Amino acid sequence: MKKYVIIGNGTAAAGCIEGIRSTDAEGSITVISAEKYPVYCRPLISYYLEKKTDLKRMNYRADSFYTDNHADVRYGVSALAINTDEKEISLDNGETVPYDALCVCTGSAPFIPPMQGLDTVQNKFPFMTIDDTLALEKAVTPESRVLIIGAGLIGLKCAEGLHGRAQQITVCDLAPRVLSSILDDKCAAMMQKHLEANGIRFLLGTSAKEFIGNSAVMQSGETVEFDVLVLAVGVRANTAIVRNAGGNVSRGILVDDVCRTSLPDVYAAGDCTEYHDISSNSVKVMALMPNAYMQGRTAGINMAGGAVLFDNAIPMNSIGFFGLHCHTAGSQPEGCEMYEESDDSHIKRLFVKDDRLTGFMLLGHMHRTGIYTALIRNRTPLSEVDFARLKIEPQLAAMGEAYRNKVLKGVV
Amino acid sequence: MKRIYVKEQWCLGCRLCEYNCAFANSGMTDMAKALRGKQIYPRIQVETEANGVTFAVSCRHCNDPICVKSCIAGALSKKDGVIEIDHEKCVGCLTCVLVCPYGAVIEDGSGVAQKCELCMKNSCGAPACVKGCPNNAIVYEER
Amino acid sequence: MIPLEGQVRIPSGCAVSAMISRDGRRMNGESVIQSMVPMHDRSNGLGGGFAAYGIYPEYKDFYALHIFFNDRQCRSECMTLLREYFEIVQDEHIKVRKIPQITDEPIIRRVFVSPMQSVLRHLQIDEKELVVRVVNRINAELDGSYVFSCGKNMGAFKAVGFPEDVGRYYRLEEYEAYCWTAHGRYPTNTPGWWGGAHPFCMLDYSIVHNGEISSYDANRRFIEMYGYKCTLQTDTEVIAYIADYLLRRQGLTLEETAAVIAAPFWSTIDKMPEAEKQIYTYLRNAFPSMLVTGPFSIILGFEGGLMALNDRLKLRSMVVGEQGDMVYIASEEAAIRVMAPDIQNIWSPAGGEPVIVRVKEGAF
Amino acid sequence: MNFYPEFEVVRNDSRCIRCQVCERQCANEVHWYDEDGKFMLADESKCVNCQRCVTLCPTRALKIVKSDCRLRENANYSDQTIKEVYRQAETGGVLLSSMGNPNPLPVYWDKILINASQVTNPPIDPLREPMETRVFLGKKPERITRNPDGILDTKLAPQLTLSMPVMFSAMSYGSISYNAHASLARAAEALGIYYNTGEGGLHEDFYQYGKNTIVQVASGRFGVHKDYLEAGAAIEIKMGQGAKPGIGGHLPGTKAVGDVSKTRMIPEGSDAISPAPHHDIYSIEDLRQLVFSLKEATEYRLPVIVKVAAVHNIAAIASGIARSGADIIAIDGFRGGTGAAPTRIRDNVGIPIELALAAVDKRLRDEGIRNNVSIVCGGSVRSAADVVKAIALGADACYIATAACLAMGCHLCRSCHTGKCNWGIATQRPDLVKRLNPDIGSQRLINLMDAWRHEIKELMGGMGINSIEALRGNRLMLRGVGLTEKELEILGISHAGE
Repeated sequence: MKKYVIIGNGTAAAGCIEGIRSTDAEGSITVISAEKYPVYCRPLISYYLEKKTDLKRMNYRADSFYTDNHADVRYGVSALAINTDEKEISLDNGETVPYDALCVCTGSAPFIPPMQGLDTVQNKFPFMTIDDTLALEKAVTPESRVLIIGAGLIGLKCAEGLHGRAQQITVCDLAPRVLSSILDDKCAAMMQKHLEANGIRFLLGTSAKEFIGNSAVMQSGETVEFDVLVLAVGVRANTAIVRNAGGNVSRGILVDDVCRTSLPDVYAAGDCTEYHDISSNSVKVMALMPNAYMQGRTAGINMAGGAVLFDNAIPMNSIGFFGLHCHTAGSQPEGCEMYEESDDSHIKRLFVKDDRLTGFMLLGHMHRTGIYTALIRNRTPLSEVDFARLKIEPQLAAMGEAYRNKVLKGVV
Repeated sequence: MKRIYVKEQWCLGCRLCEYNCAFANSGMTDMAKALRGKQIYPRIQVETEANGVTFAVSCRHCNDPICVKSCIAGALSKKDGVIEIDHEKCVGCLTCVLVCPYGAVIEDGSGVAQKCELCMKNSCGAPACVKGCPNNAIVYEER
Repeated sequence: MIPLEGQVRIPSGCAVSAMISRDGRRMNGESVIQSMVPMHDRSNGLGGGFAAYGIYPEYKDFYALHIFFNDRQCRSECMTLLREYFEIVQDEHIKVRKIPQITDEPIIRRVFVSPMQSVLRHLQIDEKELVVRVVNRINAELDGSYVFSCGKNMGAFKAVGFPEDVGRYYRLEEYEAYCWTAHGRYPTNTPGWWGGAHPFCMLDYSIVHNGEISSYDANRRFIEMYGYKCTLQTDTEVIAYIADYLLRRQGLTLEETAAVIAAPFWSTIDKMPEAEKQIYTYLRNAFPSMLVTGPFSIILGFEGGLMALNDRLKLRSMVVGEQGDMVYIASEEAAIRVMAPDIQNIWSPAGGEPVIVRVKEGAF
Repeated sequence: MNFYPEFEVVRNDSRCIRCQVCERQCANEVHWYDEDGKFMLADESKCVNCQRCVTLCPTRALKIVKSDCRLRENANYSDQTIKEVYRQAETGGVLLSSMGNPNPLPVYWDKILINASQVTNPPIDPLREPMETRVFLGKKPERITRNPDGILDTKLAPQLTLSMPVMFSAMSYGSISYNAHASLARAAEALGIYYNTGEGGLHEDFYQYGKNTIVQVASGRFGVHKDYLEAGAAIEIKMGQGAKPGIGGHLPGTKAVGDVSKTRMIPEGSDAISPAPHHDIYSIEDLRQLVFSLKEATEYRLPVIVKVAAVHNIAAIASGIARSGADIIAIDGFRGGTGAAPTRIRDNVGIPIELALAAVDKRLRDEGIRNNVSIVCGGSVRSAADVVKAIALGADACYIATAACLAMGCHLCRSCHTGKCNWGIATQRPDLVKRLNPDIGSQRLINLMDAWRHEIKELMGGMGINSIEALRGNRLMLRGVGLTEKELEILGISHAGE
């Protein structure tokens, strides 16, 4: 009987459990969960603040998930080290856990750049976990003025979540636009305008230079008074445990297309990894929930002796604020062409290079965008489809009869 | 398992399937009451090829469903071959819309995702689009 | 006014009975008359009759015409016609016994005739065909004359009345036949007419029949194409013509004829071995209009034998008994038990399954 | 001259959900959606009352009603008559119409009643007893023959074997669509009956249904070649058609497109005009020659049908045909349908099939030649009861076409000649043709025939008849009601009560 150990208890871990069990019903599975909660998906925390979900519904899987899958979860303990020679890991409670196959699903942690006077701030919170969220929820009152450092996905979702709970929400970011990692100027401007129309205040191209108690002095010289500070500058992959064991690590743990690390019988999946993006043909950290699950599942199946690949990863994001949705996927490589259409309420930007759709940014109108995503993921030659029609609207009708017959007439 | 398949050779592009779908999932007993004066968000959609060929697209209930894998809320799941959506859990992030290669998961007009669940959850009993197709262009069968 | 026979179609229910000696032993009519007694209620007094085979051995080469005449005038007309085609060998009264149950009798004559060879040559037909044509003509055209029997060495005896009375009336105990058939009639559409009683005869074929066939007009309209005139509009008549057409004119065997009249169902035919299937399919295909449907049990008498046949669904009762060289057939077992009280072997033939009894070759 | 439209589109706005199905489905472009007002509009002058929109409207928001806007009443000059005069005054043209004669002329089927058994013989329950409907069509032997061993020689003139006495009569590929033909062919095969190519040739896709196909040879000889003749189970020489006796056919060039022109062997887009007579048949002896040349061409393997319209001296014509070597006579009554016919001819020429059939059956029997041929009658056989009555009058089988079209969806709007059949039957427009899915079309035809077969069996069972041949010509099973002595005499039946 094989011994499987998973470090971490996020969606990659859940994928790993399901992957193992799809292949091996017998082996033991041990999950090392630093958090005290059964698997949930971290992006849900903003929806929790918005009251679109609650702690119960946030559970990623049914209550019986671990028992159904015969997985032993050790809540509240962290793995400290991997001993590849002995094939065991050591825990912060002094235990060691032997493994035959190990999957590292350690995720990421907030990255907080050194800021002067940060220690003088009383109410400061990262926004990553349920515990962060519960603490933040407790601290925020209808009179609160909230300053959020970071206008990325986390910061803005936090802003949306707190909307209506606080008196004033200000978001600042060193970048000159919101969602700088996924949106270009034009799209970001539309999104920013929409957020501003919903009462979020922005200070962009600037960040806090110094904190003095409840006031932040911005690089621009402005001072922002606040009651609650949210630190959402960014995240870093949790790679230490692999790096310390001698595994190859760059910005994330390097994995191949079966999610193997450079260490024997050690796999990794999720936000802690760095892997190949086919849209840009580069290796990068793509801390995305769908990819995390798919990596976890891939790792699990391969750990249990199966053979599947996860070799078509692309970055993609579905995010929305106050009813304005935004879908992005892929990349905009050097020298790509852009097809654009836009009006007051929506923007569509498609990026094409070498007869391939490499990426897109869509704001406002989110209808059947997965058809575009599939074009990127499948690296479909655009000369084989009716791209002139596809540009206007994603549709299978423009994908050619052969494709249509394949996907609509048979089992897919 | 039985799935919905389209026979485009017989599709007339009348779009009755879309309206039958919208009605079946409206929870109402009168179609006029359910749909009159309303924008519909059917879970099956008729497409038209440049040469005039029409066909309806709805969830393929894939063997390896990327929407289920991608759902951040664990709201999508596959049970007995049917990909279902738990509207209690769905937070409306629309990741499923972003990943479905067939464009079969769609937003319901209120920010929540919806998709064909083979009319298993409504009072129709069998897929309304299939029942209502006047030319057997949509069939529900084993393949 | 109640229409006369021949003006309307006459359905009827009935009783039939028959006995035959395979050895060709000749028996008087007492037994077969008695057999009709227990089936009294199957008749209503509007007709009874018998056919007897082998009764005129001394005249066996001549056609025995049994004729009803309404009056002397009719008789003389008829005899004039007969003389055009036949030598009259003998012309006599049929002896009867006056009994109160039988009244209103016509003139009843027996005429033995022999076809004139010159006529046959002239018309280029055989003698049987000549007899058929002349008899048909008399029956259709000569009002008041009716030939009710025209075979060789056989004869029919019939009247309005209950069959046991008719048998007595005709003194059948004085005739000796190797084969007897009997009939009691229960017509529902006629005041009763002597000519309409059964058996119905054509040449040596005699038919007694119990039933009401539903195919009547299909059969009639078809058979009339071949020169037959269904003047009586009875089932018996049309079945007799069909039998004559198939047996004599087409030369089908009795079995083949049965397969036309009471054809096996397609479901049965389709399961037959190929050779057999081809024949049965052919017969149904070639003679579709001679399929008889609706309830019937018939006994077809002919020179040297008889055939009993039920409709394909066996909608009428008919039982057969066998003892020694004797075969008995009747609507009811009770009738057989009168003829042969100790009989052991009694069965009920299936619908459409012909029972064919032949007298030993040379014994008649 | 403008008339108020014949039909009005009545839309119940409280039920209309603006789904626009009516708009998408109307080939006559009656309906459209007004973006500004967000409602549906209709141009009723284009409506032919085919009921496509009514049928497909999911909320029953639509009905088509006959307009009550009428010219001043005149029992002599009806509204229709006056408008026809106007139309001809305007165009100078022959009026065209389609399908069968719609005028209120006598329907004898409806004045004939069927018998049932009571007491003296038993009705037969078709659910419990075998009830046979198999029919053979073809010449019957005059004499049996025997092989030297005494076994019956079972060789017969070529026959058609039908599981029930109904066939689909001639409708050409061209006048009706590929899918309509596919439906008919598939249904005929499944049912064990026959369909008829009409004068349009046989599409290569349908050669596979050859054993259930009757191939027609008509005066234009369109689509006729050796393979075609050999492909079918029987050959029908079409001398005339009940809907338009005495004239030929006309397939407009607009319908002679693609496979239609190929199958007919005529240039694409050219009018296919069948002459009124066969130009090699000016007399009965010429017909005999064609019958035998077709038999020669097919090595006497196939029965030959001669189809004629029911006209005044039909009995004599049939007698001639019965002696021409033909195996089967098909008689087509004046209410039979057509894809296009001059209105005056459709409505005024020919005689009712019931009388024609009765006269022909009687004549052939009188002449003793009824066995030479089988008789198939068509020209408005609308139900199982009509079939039973036809068989009892003397037919061997019936041809149906209008009823078959109805089964496939036809709503008898009588606009076939426009080529815009909204039901995908009488059209060659691909978008309309596809509206008839042969899966559905054939199944509906099968259903219809199954239903009729059940009904025929019920009616037969009631009469105490358990095989169809015992019904054929069994006129005693029929009685007339409200018919004159003469009509009864011709039909050869008694009046009810007699």
